[in-house]
Amino acid sequence: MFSLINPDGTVRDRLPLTLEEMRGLYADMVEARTYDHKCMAMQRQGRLATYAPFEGQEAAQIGAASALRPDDWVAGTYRDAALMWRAGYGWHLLIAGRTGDERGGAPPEEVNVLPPSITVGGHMIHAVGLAWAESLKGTDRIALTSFGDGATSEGDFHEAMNFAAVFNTPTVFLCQNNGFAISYPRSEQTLSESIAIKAEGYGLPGVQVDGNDVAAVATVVREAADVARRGGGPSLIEAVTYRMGPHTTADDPGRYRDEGEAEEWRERDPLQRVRLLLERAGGWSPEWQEELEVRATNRIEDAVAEAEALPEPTVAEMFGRMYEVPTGPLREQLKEAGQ
Amino acid sequence: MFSLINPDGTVRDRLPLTLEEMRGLYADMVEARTYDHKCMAMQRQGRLATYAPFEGQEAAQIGAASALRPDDWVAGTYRDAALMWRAGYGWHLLIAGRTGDERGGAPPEEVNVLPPSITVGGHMIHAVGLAWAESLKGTDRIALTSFGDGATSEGDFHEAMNFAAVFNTPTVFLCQNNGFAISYPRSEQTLSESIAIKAEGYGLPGVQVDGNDVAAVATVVREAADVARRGGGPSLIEAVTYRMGPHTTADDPGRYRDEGEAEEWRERDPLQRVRLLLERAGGWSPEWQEELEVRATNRIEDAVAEAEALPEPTVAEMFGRMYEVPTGPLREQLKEAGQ
Amino acid sequence: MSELTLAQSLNGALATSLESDERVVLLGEDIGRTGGVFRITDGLRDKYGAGRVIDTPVAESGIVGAAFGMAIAGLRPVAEIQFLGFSYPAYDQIINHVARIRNRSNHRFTAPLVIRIPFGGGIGAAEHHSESTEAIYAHIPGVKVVVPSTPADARGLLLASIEDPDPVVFLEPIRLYRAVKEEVSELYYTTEIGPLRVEREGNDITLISWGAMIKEIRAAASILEETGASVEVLDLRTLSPLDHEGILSSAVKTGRVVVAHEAPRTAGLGAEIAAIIHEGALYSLLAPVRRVTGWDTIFPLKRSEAHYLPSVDRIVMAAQEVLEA
Amino acid sequence: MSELTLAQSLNGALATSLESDERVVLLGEDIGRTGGVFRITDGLRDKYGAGRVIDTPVAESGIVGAAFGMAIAGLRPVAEIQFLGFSYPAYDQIINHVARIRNRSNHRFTAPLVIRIPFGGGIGAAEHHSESTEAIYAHIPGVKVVVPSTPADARGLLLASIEDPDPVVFLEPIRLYRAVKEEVSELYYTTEIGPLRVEREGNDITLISWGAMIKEIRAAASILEETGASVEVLDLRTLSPLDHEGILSSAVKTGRVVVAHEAPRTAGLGAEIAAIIHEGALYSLLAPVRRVTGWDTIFPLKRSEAHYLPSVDRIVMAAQEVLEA
Ligand SMILES: Cc1ncc(C[n+]2csc(CCOP(=O)(O)OP(=O)(O)O)c2C)c(N)n1
Ligand SMILES: Cc1ncc(C[n+]2csc(CCOP(=O)(O)OP(=O)(O)O)c2C)c(N)n1
Ligand SMILES: [Mg+2]
Ligand SMILES: [Mg+2]
Repeated sequence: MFSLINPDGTVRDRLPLTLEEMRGLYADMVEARTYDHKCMAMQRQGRLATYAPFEGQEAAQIGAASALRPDDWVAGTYRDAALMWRAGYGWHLLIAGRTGDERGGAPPEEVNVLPPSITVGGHMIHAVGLAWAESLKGTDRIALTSFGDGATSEGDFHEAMNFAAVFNTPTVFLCQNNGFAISYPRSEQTLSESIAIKAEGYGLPGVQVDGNDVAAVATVVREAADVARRGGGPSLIEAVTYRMGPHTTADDPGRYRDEGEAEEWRERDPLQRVRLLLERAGGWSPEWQEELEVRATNRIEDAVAEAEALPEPTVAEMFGRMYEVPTGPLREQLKEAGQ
Repeated sequence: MFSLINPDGTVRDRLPLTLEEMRGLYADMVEARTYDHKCMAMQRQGRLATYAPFEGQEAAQIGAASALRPDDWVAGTYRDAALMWRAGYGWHLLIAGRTGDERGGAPPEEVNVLPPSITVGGHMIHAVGLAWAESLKGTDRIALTSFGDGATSEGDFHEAMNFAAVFNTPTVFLCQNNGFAISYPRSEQTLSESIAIKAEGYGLPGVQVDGNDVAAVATVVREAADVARRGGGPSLIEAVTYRMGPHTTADDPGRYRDEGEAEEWRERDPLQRVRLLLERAGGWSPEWQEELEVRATNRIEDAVAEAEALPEPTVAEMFGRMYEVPTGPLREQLKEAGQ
Repeated sequence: MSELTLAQSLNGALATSLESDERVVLLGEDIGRTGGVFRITDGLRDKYGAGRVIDTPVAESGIVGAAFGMAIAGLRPVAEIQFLGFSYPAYDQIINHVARIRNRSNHRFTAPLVIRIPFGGGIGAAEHHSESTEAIYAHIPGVKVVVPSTPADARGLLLASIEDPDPVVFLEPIRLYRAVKEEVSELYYTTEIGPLRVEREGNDITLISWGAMIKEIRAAASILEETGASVEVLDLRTLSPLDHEGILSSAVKTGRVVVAHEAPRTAGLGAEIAAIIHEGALYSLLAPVRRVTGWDTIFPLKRSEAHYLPSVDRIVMAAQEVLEA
Repeated sequence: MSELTLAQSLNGALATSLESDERVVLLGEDIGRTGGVFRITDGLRDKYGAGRVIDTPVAESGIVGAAFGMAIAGLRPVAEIQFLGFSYPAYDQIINHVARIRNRSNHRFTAPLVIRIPFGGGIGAAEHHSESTEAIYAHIPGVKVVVPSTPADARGLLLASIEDPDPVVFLEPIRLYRAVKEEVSELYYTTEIGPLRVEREGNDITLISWGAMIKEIRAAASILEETGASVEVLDLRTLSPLDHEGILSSAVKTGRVVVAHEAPRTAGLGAEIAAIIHEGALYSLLAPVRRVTGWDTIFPLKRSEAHYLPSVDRIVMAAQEVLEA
């Protein structure tokens, strides 16, 4: 398993990132975790619909997004808020989505990040089509798709990997193996030694990386992205991590896992190891930490305010979203709906 | 690639089958080929609907079926007539099916061979369920599913392989890699070196065998069946062969392959190599060949007669096949249909 | 007898069938350790073992396809799909194999399996979690489609579905899982698949629905009765095969019909029910059959849910127009 | 202008769009080297290259899902599924993603792709090769469903579908691929998606269908006219969105309607059309709308095909009963 930073913050090997880059990644992870905690709190207050927390997976998501170009495509899941945000999506839109508002699905024009896929499996092949289109158009954009360990059991994973390989599309497959598919452990999901090894069945390279090591993830994703960008084809990256929280706010992990396990993973926390590394390198101070947290909190609070300030969605908007031009039956039904 | 008999009939290695067994396999292949040629002719005469010939794949099918126990389950495809027949299905039923008669889908009570799957991919998981049920019931029956190289691209192949592995079902996956999915060559279907290697992605053993070598196929399938029967779990067998004829009677191979290729494969003909082997061992004579062909022709003609003697299917039978007890709407509609 | 919610009643029915029929096995995502996302299989894995209450990988086509094979081999599998919106990867298995093996094999092989699927909206869920696409299953010859709306029917219909020699798509109204309690017998009993249930008798107008919408048409009926109308309420319970006689005799009696469902209107089952009534009772009708349905839009997210779901008000207004016609 | 079959006309339309719009790419099983099982893409790979006319692995969900991604990224993919019976593995992609991305992203992302699918029976094909499950697609908000029945419409509707900013399921009637020839312009023209085509005007009764059944209702109309009836024949051409005005104005005019389709009756589109007419024109009707459809059975194999397919006789008999009512 590829890794660069040990849980205690010591470096296993030459670090291909600068101190400034590491400080940036750390700051991003702090902001992401602030968002995650805020959403959990808001959901308890009934201000959000079900929420799928990503605590513990910040390194996998921030690391991966940091390795992309701003115009690359991203197709992720309900748990990929940090990845999507770092790729340009905007916290306020992610929050709007979780309040149950379709307007949260529309990132800015220049951002090529799809709204999160709620179905498991279906979106990976979309990233193959996106990347394929870019190569047919002659651009050097790539597409990254993020998914979980459970998603690898869906037939669509297989079809996506095979199409990407056969048509040599510039697609990076990022599996965040967080140990569970709701209650179903990775060990039962598939008998293959690793998820990375599944790449061989498609004649593709697969690599396993410490998903709690932001530098390692950033490095392997950048490598995979560069290869794809140069026409070298797709690859599969398995980021081994752990879902610290419940599957969603509707889930009770006590039913299927021993929380001692979560405690062990605390010691491999993706933020802590970077803090220790930075501290040793003189790149961290309590004041700076304070500063980061305040800034993060303010940004998230602003995002919440912005999302909650959206006017009530109207019936007309609901009808209007079906087609570019509303159909006859929809126009009739809109009248019937009293509009 | 595992093989025992060379195309010239010499033996590569100790033959684990007796001369009598080899004569039996040869006789079965002769009968199968006779059936195949008869069906091609009948289709041209308009006596059959579209037909999918298996010429060139007799060894893979007869060899595999010979390794099963009479009560094992078989789930194959539209191209598996030889396999199904050797497993007990009955030529007359196979022919009835091809005339367009649902009654051809019903083998005798004691025969556990499903009617052929016309959709590509969907039936492999059925063999997982069949085998799973047998182990839950505590029998030592296994299930063999046969499919093509193209079928390995369907998501259902992936889900079937993964379920079989995860639940350790006694299922033997037999892929007849005949080089093509209609017009699409194996080389483009997937970039994996072999189809057998795909098993690793599921933590399963996979083996590649000369699909034109009936002894080799019989040997690896028996081995896989024994392991499965003993609770040792599923495996994937890739029988490398070649479709000598068109995909179906509606297909024109000239559009996508050079018939020179087919000629090369003629030299690797599955029947010829066994004939040469038997000849050398004194187990073959022109008289016996004559005898086999006459017997085969008679049996096939009888089967054709039996299939064509089936009375015209009725409207009532069509309605009656939907449920064990016809529903109210079906009873009404049957009246409307004038019955 | 004990007071049970619909969810508890389903759990009890599954326990009863696991208890009384060793051929019964349950399989699905998270149904074992957690008892399923709606806890319908709660406690069953501990009681009957991981060999009969089986957690599976995330693969709906695999779940249904494997259950199908099990059924052919003589078991009575009950598969769970987590939400109707996640049943589509299994649609091919259902329409092309589950529904067809009896026909394909001229009765030689059959697939007595049950596919349990929670469905419907009203809980402010995420995308895909509020679907009502029952019509795409009712359109498939070879399967039956059953939808309970009361705890007692839930038990009787589920046991009948597991007993049924043919495959059943068993749709469970999410909104009603815990909405109502009623006395349910612990005994083994079945409720016949097919016949509708006359929830309330009346003479002036018939309100027809199934699943969670029964709650809405019941409420609408009470409001209408205050205005002096005598309202008949029909719970179809089975969407395939439909109870033509039951529907027609009520339509003939009242001459006025409103059918309500959450699914989009176009090609929804309301169209089939209206067509059956117009074909069989046109000359008794005092007004066209009226459909009160979800709009031809995608089921919206939480904030717009009320814009989509057919409300009691919409049903009452439609019924009043029909009564005045 | 030249005399073309429907198959040739589709081939020409695809060539025209490949020629005139570099965003257009074709993908599907065997569409390249062989030109597809029905030769609809014949010659296009040689002319436009394997990069734009793409043979794919055998994976329908993959084909549609990849085409969907291509469409989001600005291409105009035209995917082919070999037969409607093999489209079900892609049903999840179509209903859960293709149909929903505009709604999910509030118009930010759209999927202008076309999914071409041969459908219908009558050629004595193998199991799954004769399906008419158009209703399960017409029930999906967010996609359009188009069905040509003439060579000229085939060109205009296919070009319109490729131009359309929203996804289109384009169903091609197998039985008509080579059944008729007509003059088709080589020019680039589109036929509007939505409006039905009045194939023949009449005053006594309206016969409605789409796809291959147009041939049958046309024949039925001729027979009926010999008996002195004035028959109006409607070819819906678009199954989603349905042309309510067009259907209603004809129903109001004639007061008698027969709708015919190959799909099983229950929850087929005949029910929707009957419901629309009863809701909008009940008081002009002289008889209930009559459905002449496939039975609620699985489409049978060759030897029983005639038992299943709605015949000209059945349509004529039904029409005569409706005329006498
Ligand atoms: C097609 C489909 N089936 C089932 C579900 C229900 N479901 C939501 S998340 C989930 C588990 C996914 O696990 P994994 O892929 O590991 O992602 P994670 O939640 O762990 O990030 C399931 C089964 C779904 N959303 N879509
Ligand atoms: C789901 C599905 N998609 C497409 C088809 C059309 N089709 C029939 S056979 C075939 C090729 C299958 O190739 P392979 O699996 O190699 O089997 P072979 O025909 O070579 O024996 C295709 C695409 C089908 N029958 N089912
Ligand atoms: Mg996971
Ligand atoms: Mg093949």
